Amino acid sequence: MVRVEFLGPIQKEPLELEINNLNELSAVLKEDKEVSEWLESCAVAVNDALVTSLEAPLKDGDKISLLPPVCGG
Amino acid sequence: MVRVEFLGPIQKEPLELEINNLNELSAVLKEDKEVSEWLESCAVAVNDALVTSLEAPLKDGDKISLLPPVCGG
Amino acid sequence: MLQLYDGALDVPTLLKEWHEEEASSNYGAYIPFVGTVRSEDGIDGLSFDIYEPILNSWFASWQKKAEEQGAIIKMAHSRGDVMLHESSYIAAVFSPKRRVALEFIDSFVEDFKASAPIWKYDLKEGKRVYAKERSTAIKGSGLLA
Amino acid sequence: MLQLYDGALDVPTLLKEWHEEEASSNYGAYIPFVGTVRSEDGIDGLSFDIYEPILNSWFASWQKKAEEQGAIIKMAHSRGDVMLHESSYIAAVFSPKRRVALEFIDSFVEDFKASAPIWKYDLKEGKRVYAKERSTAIKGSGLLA
Repeated sequence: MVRVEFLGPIQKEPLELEINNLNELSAVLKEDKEVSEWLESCAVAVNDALVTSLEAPLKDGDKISLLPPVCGG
Repeated sequence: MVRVEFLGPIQKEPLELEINNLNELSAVLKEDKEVSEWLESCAVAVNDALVTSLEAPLKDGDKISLLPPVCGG
Repeated sequence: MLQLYDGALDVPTLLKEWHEEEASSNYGAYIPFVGTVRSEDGIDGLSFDIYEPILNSWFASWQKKAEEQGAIIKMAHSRGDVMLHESSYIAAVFSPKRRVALEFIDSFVEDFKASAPIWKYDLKEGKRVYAKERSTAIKGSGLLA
Repeated sequence: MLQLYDGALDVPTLLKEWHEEEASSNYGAYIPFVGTVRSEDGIDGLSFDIYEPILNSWFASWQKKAEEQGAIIKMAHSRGDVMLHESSYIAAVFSPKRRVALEFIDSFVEDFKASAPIWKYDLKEGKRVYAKERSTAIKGSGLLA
């Protein structure tokens, strides 16, 4: 089971999912109307480290975060 | 009569000279052992405006300043 | 050093404290950057969300870069609401050398704008509206699309 | 605004006063540059001579450049002796825009170093020694050589 959190302006409660990698997460979120429009502009972190590949395996207890476009300052 | 002032580290009292342009000043200062070594590295101002030509005429009462290398801050 | 505050920053106090902290560290240059909420588009202020775990690791990577150049960085940012003419952001670099300090504050502030996990909202007529048009997708975004 | 002081600058007070002066001017970015005397080569401090008439006109030309970009600049500098870890120089830019402010403080400080009619001396064993090696000939120098 992994936990998926949506940060900043994405108004969505966290999900708990049984998935093995980010490819599977992509498939799930593309079907989710609240989130699908955000995917193009979101960065992804696994356990608070930004990732650049869909292939890294996920393990039980991992935390995945979706980060929409930022504007600090 | 013009007045020539030596700024910053040039340890020299002002001069009062009867000259008509900066070419004449150059000739005078090249003969002055206290100043001649500074000429290569000095900028020149007439009445507190930096000048880039020797030709501009000088008039009675003008103030000429020699500015050696700077280091503010 | 990274400091987060609820609401507006106390600019004079932070600038003073940071200056005092490094008063005998033998740095020749201290350059703070202070960001203040401007009145435009009829906003009453701005509001900020911060995701601290990733902000902390982003900041730590810049601290390391600074250290490699003999410099240090400090940063403060607001959480929640910051009204017009109040300040929400201060970044500062201390360095032995002027050129290092001038270049570092520039690249640090620009990467902050592009990468720090902070989200900005306009406060307008009692609502909190995501500043989508002024926001920047983090490098590598779109992985799941 | 250009302010000259005998001896070291009161950094926190100046940074605070300048911030307050522009608190409601609607500038989004405030970047001060603070220059502090470093301990090196066994000096006890630095000492400065300033030629004010030309410093004033140099500063006025930069104020005009700032104005053309919707920005303003402020500067303070010491006359006479400034000891180790004391500050002798503060320059600051206020601008509506971050990029303008970051680029302006850089070019202003660099031109200050190259052009402002200020002479620096090391204070060493009770003597005042012209910092010749660290000084820069003003553009156009050598006219009389």
